[in-house]
Amino acid sequence: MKHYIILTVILPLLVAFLLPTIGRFSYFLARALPPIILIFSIVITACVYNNETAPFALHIGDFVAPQGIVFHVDSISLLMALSVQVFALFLWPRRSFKLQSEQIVSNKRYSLMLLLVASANGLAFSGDLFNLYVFYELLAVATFGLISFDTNEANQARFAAAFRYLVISATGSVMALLGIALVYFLTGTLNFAHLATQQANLFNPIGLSAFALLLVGFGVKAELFPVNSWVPEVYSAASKKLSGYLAGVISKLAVLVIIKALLFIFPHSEAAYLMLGLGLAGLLIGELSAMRSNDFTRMISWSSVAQLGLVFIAFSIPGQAGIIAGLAVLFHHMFVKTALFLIAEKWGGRISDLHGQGYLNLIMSGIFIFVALSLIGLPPLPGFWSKFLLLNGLAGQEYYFAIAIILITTVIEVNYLFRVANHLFSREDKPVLPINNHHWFDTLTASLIVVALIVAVWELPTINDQLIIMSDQLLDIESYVNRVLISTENGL
Amino acid sequence: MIEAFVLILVIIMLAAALSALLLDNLIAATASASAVSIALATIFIILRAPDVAMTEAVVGTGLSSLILVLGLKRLKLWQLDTQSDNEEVK
Amino acid sequence: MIPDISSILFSGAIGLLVIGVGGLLLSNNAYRVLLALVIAEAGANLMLVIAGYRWDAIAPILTGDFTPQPMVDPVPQAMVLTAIVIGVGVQALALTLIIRVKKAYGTLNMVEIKKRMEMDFDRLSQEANQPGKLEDNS
Amino acid sequence: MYQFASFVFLLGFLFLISVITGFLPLGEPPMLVGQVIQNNAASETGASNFVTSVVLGYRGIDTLGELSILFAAATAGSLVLSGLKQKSIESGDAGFLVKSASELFFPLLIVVGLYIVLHGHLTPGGGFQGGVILAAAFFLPLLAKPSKSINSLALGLIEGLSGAAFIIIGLIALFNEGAFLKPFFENGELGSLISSGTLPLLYIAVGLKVGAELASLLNLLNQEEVNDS
Amino acid sequence: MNALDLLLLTSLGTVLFSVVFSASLTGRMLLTMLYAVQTVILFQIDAGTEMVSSFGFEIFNHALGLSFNGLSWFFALITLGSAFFAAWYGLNQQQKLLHVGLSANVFSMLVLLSAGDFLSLFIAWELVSWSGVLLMVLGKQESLVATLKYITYAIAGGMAVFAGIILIYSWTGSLAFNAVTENPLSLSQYGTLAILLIGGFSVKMALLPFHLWQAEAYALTSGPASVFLGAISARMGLFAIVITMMHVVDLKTLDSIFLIPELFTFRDFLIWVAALSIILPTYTALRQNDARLLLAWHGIGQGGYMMLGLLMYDQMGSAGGLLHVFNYASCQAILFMSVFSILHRTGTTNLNQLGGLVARMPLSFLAMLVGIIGLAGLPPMNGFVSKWLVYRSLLSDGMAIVFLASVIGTLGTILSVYKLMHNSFLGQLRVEHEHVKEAPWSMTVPMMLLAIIIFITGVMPGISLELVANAQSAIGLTPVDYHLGGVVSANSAISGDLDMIWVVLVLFSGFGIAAILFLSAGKSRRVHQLDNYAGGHFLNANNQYQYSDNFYAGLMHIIKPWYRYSFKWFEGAVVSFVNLAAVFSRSFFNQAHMLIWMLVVVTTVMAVAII
Repeated sequence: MKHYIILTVILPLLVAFLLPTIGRFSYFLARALPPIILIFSIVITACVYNNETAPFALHIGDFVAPQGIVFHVDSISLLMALSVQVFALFLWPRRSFKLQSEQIVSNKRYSLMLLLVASANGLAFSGDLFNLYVFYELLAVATFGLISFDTNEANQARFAAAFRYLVISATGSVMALLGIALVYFLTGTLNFAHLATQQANLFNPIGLSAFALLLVGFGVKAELFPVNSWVPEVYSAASKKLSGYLAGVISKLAVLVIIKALLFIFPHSEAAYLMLGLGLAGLLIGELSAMRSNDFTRMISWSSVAQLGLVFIAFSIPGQAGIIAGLAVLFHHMFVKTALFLIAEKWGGRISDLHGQGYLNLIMSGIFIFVALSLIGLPPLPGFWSKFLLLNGLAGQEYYFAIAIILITTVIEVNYLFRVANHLFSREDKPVLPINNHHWFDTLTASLIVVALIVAVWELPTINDQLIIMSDQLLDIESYVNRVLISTENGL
Repeated sequence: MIEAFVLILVIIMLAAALSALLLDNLIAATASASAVSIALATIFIILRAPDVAMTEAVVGTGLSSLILVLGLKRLKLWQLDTQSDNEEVK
Repeated sequence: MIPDISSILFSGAIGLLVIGVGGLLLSNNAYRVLLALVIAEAGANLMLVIAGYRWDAIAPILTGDFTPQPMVDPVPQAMVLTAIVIGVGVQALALTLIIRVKKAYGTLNMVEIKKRMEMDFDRLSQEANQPGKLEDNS
Repeated sequence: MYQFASFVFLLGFLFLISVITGFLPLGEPPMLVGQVIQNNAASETGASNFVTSVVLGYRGIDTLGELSILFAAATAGSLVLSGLKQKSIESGDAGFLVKSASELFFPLLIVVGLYIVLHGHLTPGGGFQGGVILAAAFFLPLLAKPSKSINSLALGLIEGLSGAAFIIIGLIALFNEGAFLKPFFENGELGSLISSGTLPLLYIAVGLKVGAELASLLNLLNQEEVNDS
Repeated sequence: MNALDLLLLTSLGTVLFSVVFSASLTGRMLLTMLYAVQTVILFQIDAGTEMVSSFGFEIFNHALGLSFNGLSWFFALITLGSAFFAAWYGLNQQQKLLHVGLSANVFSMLVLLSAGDFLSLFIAWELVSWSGVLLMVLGKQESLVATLKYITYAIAGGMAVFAGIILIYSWTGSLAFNAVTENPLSLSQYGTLAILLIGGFSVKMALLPFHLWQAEAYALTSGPASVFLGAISARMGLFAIVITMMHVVDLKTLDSIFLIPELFTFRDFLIWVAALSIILPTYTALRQNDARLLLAWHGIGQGGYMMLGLLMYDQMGSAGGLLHVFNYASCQAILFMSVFSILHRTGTTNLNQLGGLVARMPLSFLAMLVGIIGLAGLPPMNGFVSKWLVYRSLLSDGMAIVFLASVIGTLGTILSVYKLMHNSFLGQLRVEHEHVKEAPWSMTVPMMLLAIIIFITGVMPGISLELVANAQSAIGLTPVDYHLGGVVSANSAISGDLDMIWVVLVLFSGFGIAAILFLSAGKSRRVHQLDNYAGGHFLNANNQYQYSDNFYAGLMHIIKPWYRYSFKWFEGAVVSFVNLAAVFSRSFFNQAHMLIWMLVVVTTVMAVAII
């Protein structure tokens, strides 16, 4: 069974390759195939998640590690892959109508979307630094293509946004490649398990520089502070569902890559301080920018920058407390931000134009308020518990400064999120004209997210146990190394 | 001996790289960029990396330059007279 | 006098990197930004190949009587192979994007592009929540 | 101000990374992985070109990712340009020289490309390099006769099927041998053309895929916008 | 399943009931009855002992528990009573959100009152803050603006509390109420906790300088919501401050934290904050021309008395502070009811556009009369008792200046409530209000009931003092020595017993004499207001002979609003600072070249690493 987990990466790729050709013969098949494949992957992932209690390593091509590439499958990577696929299914781009010729175009879109899913799955599983780089690049390229698609021809900004994103992302890749080169110089290996055994070689200024290069490189997708100026541009220009997918799910995989780098390459306090500082800066700058925003999409983009800053702050706490808090914040944000972008699908413009819309569309505005409350951290919603864990971890390390900044920015967050609510339920004497309603499927998805958050409140003990298991698995580097390098003792 | 050869190559490469960024004419800049690739391919050979050298020669020098040239044509910048970067700023 | 070979090679890689990054930072022309990106990538690739270089070794190909000899590390070479092809793919995509930007805004100036893009965003933002817009652009 | 800051940090970057590389040992790589591969590659994969055995064997999934990136770039590129009304460049026929050169070189390039692809496991070169040459071979007639367009259906078919072939070879290994991309034919005699298991097959797929991909990319860029106004 | 469980379940059930049934009049009547039922259940709980609920949760290895003691009981009674009267008063209000919000507020407040540890205290605190929003957004657009301001302030306070609780947890390793008492901390840690917790809770309490949000948020919403919010909502802050003083930093510790060495302790600071909270908002209230805002500003001022009484922390002072919660709640509720019945009938609460309504709305007038006497702290209403206790405690502690300050505050109260009554009910009836009718019975009946309560607890304060004594013993103080008519002074150094029955008897005999004099004088003739003349001119409808415009203009000339502007300036400075920071951070995203930052980070890290 467990060998088939690789199908979650391979099958989307296969279908993506064939999709343009299939689409020439049967448009229906081309439309139906990707969701089927996604459901199939979900089934596989869920089966593996259910059946395999212990993490395991998958040696691709049966080449022993560290020569071959290893997929390391544990709860966290399975959960990440599962969320990648499930969210992709729910946020799947709808058919764009009108022209016959657009069928080909939308096939290409589906194909890019599948590539995105495949690369994200690869990022979740891969245990090799350069392999991660390759998947990361695939993710980037697929993203550029998806961003620059829009049926609204008036939206010319998308090309400029995609290009600027490409420049910053490609520069990040160069930096990451340089970091990989430095790591290879020092250790002669790129397998994480093998790197973990070589940490003594890496604990020097060069190792720290390499980590900084990797952080900056992979941080581009993770919306890390100084390399996140693309965020508002891209999320404004791209389709909102795609933005939700990028902000909600894809950025988390980049975070996961950085966490792997932190744990296996440079698990020292200097790296943690770096992440803490950048996370705090991102948090402050994101929330402050969001506060001044007049545009709904841009507001939630900046809020996403801030939340990712929070994730970095959480992971910078050493030890299990940090991992648990980070995972909690990460998964919470995954749900919340996706829902917010689904709301932005139709309400993405100027906030002041939304006046009175809440009375016309009670469901969506209710979802907005619920999700905003969870984002702010109203107890007992999940957002509160993630913040509680985070602050507890920070207090344990005596990072009082960080606590103060997090709490102050929460106040700012309340202010701007409820400014939107005020506009939604405005009682000004202006005529309220209906804006297009959200598509029923988007409403359903957003409602499901709300249901998931409510269920999460009931299932808090279970979630806590799962978080502890995941953090144990992430932190248990010794058995990670044993699993991956098990059959290589004679080879070395 | 080999040092002198590598030194000359590196100097050529860096000079080409600089001129790719500094030359006003974009065609010349593109040509300089492919000159970088050629020098780089030679260095790869010296570094005992024939596969990489071959790839760099074929991809970097050939394909990449071809793509850039086609792009230049498409951008209507395929003109030999000097064009400043900032000309279009109004 | 000629410096020793390692410093020459390193200065080549670092030089390419710094020139490339400098071009990325200082160029105002989108096309030149792309050239700078190519150069910076070349620098990183060279760095990676240098990481696998070994004195007095042969290329990682068995020839002749297949007797084992010291060889340079094949792994970085394989990775650079991959990286080069990735680079060219990204480059082609970037070029198509530049073409569209040029078509849309009539300029390649990065500052101008940013300015025009922000103007576009403002316009889109104003249009987005107007009633009666029936376009489905999901 | 901005330029000054850029210069300062560039110089700082230059200086610091020089210092860092000063610590690095050139020419004495740790060879932790590399040495093992040198010792085992010949017997494990049967390829005498160790780079090939790394590219297709040990790090085969990297190569798959790379192919996907090329595919994604071509797809995304055509998606980006799809909104434009465009047609092939019609600047009249090229000169006699180009035309006859293209006729002369077309078969030559095909042969060379295929040779490089097929000998990837033995000598330097392989799917990527050969693929680029194949792409050039298909693109060359376009330069000569701009009015002629590449058959995009055929290109798409080659592109899709060769990519699928790579994956299907891997999947056969998965279902038969229990590991994705595990080489499953006999390794054969070291150094001969028909050897090293499935690696040549994979390289053929890679070559065709890269060739088709790049040809369609070049084709894409070799268009010209139709101005409505 | 004990009575506390039943109470919480009933309260939760009321929330669900209100969600489903509050659209119909019958449903709203039943809803009102449900608050009465909850009160009845409350009486099943013994106020003298601690009752632990059988509900409990275990989350992230923290056991959350709920329990009830005398203090909770006291506040719960006021909460439920306010809710009962507010719901009755709002029987004819169609807005569903009002009834849902009311029940949600009651439920969350009950949870807050029964919090058994810091975590559940904070959870309930946030719930109370957010459910307050439901009641504040019921007015026009301006109420939304006020609510946004409220929630920003409230969350700022909540986050300070959050920080304090996190610090307690990280310093002591426990979130139970006895965490700090069992693991004594250093003085600086106590100081930090005091600033964070008391500061955070006092935002809800609207102590200076965190008071700017309250008046608009409480006043500009719908009537029953204002009644409830004004009566009890802010007092949750007081409850939480008492909890803090009981479990985290007691007054002795506060008295040993010196802000100015050897001169000025943290407790002195809080006392002065409380005293200023009495004076400044009261005089701001004096300036208001909207009856609702006038009352709401008073709410801020009256909070100061309660805080002052508690900070005395002696038998009398704390009794006064706590009793004032009860008394003030009843007075504020009846005043808001009266003002909103004016709004209901005339459509305005602008004091410059009202007057003479006593003839049209006599019951509302009576209610307001009772209310303002109580609010101003004059006998025979209940406000007198609590203020007397606080004054007495201040005097016996020798705090003459603070005493003087609070007397000045009372003076301001009397002036402004007189303005309120004069401008709305007395004087000239406006022509447009000629046909105004008395408020409907659903409004007048609760007003009358409250008036009776105010009077009875004023004459016989022993009834409410019993509850206060229970609360006092629950927080570890010696309960006040009370009897039906008043209190007995514990130490006889300053003699000062109070027996309201005697006071009232004296007062009413005075009234009796006045009545005899009045009746024995000549008969007067009732005339229409326009059937009159002044200065030799006949009056018509356009002539104003009542100076309701610019009431107290002369006084206003003396007390310039500098103090108010200084707080507004402070608030504005914070907002501008944040905005400035926001502009800076936006400029990060507005640059055309963005890659330099990548280089900056990499270079800096390398430099630091190598050095």
